[in-house]
Amino acid sequence: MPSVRVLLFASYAEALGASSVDVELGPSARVRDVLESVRDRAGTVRLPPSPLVAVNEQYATLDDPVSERDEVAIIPPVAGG
Amino acid sequence: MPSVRVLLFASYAEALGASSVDVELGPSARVRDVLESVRDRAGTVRLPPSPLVAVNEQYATLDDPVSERDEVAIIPPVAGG
Amino acid sequence: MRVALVQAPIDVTAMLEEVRDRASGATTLFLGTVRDVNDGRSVEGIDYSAYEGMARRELETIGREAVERFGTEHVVIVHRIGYLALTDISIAIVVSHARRSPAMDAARYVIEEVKKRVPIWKREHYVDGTREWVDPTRGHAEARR
Amino acid sequence: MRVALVQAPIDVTAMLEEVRDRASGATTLFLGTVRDVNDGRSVEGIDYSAYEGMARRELETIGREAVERFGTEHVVIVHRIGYLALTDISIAIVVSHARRSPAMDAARYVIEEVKKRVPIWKREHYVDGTREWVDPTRGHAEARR
Repeated sequence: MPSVRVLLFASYAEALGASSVDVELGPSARVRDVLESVRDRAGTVRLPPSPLVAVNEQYATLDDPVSERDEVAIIPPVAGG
Repeated sequence: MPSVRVLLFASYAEALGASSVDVELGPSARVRDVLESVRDRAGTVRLPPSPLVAVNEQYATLDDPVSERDEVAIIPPVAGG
Repeated sequence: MRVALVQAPIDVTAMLEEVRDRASGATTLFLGTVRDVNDGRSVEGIDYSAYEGMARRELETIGREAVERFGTEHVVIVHRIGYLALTDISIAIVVSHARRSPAMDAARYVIEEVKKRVPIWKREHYVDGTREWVDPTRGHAEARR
Repeated sequence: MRVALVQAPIDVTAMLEEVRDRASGATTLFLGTVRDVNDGRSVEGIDYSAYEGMARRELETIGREAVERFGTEHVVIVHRIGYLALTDISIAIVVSHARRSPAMDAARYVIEEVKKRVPIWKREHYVDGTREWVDPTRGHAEARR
């Protein structure tokens, strides 16, 4: 089964104990499916209901498609500046 | 007769050909009287109808009193910054 | 227009020099600096981290937006990451423009957008030895788990 | 809070250092610089003059107003007079504050008030050899008489 790497940062990386996780991709996978898989993986650790997600370094919506070659990232609330 | 020194700057100093003029003060002289005297002195050179005036380094109104020890200045349109 | 994500201290003087131009009548600089108190807690320093590739890309986008909206090429944005001590500069934004109003508006636009969109995070280190990730969406620091 | 009227070039780096403070999260700098075109005419330089005593006094007043309105002591305003060449800095305003919004508002307040109230004048020197006093109330340069 194809998989995709999901990058984690800051509080999310700390909460999940990893800076990335690989999740399997079903057919026609979308961002929401990837998020669901990360949630399952993370067990008791909770991500917010709708975290920001980026695909290939650009903000994405839950309905955007995800394929094997994409770089997915879950973006904690930003605090730059 | 008591007199007061009136400072001129920038375009006004250039127009009147002097950086100050001394004008005589009548009894209970006010800013408007001083301006009138400067206008008479200046002959053909025109000051605007109501130039900004400062007395002792603070903006004044036409009705403010002027005495011998005051420093009066006629302030051309400012262009600092 | 130039953006950068750096580890070393930001050279503000060089940035001002970079936007110096005979056609500019106004230059604005905005600096974000590490301050000693946040949410009533004594801060010792802040550890900034980023999703670097995306952060650069977002900074680029914001910089280009500022160029278009305010009509000047002279926009430079530099964000520092890593551990910063009190008074250290975390971000420097410099803009020069023929006129002052768009120069000031552009710098403000950039800092507001950076705070909304650029994937950079900070973990505050407190004087009492604890650390917390800052979550501006909650209006206060997110408890460390 | 400090204001100054100077003949020598303005040391911006020193001014930024002057407002550096552990309690400040934001620093803003505004620079006015001599540009090469005004009202469509090619400018070679600007001769700034002032009613010096009153100019200092008005700068002081504006500085104190900014301190009170925006809630920071860290306001420094320096205006240069004399002959300035292209890209030279005529005014530098620096403010630091705990928060960014008042830091930016304060710098803007100061420059707007300076332009309205401080008795400083400029005579533009044009590339064609002529010179004119600038009268902002007329929206264009006042003809030299």
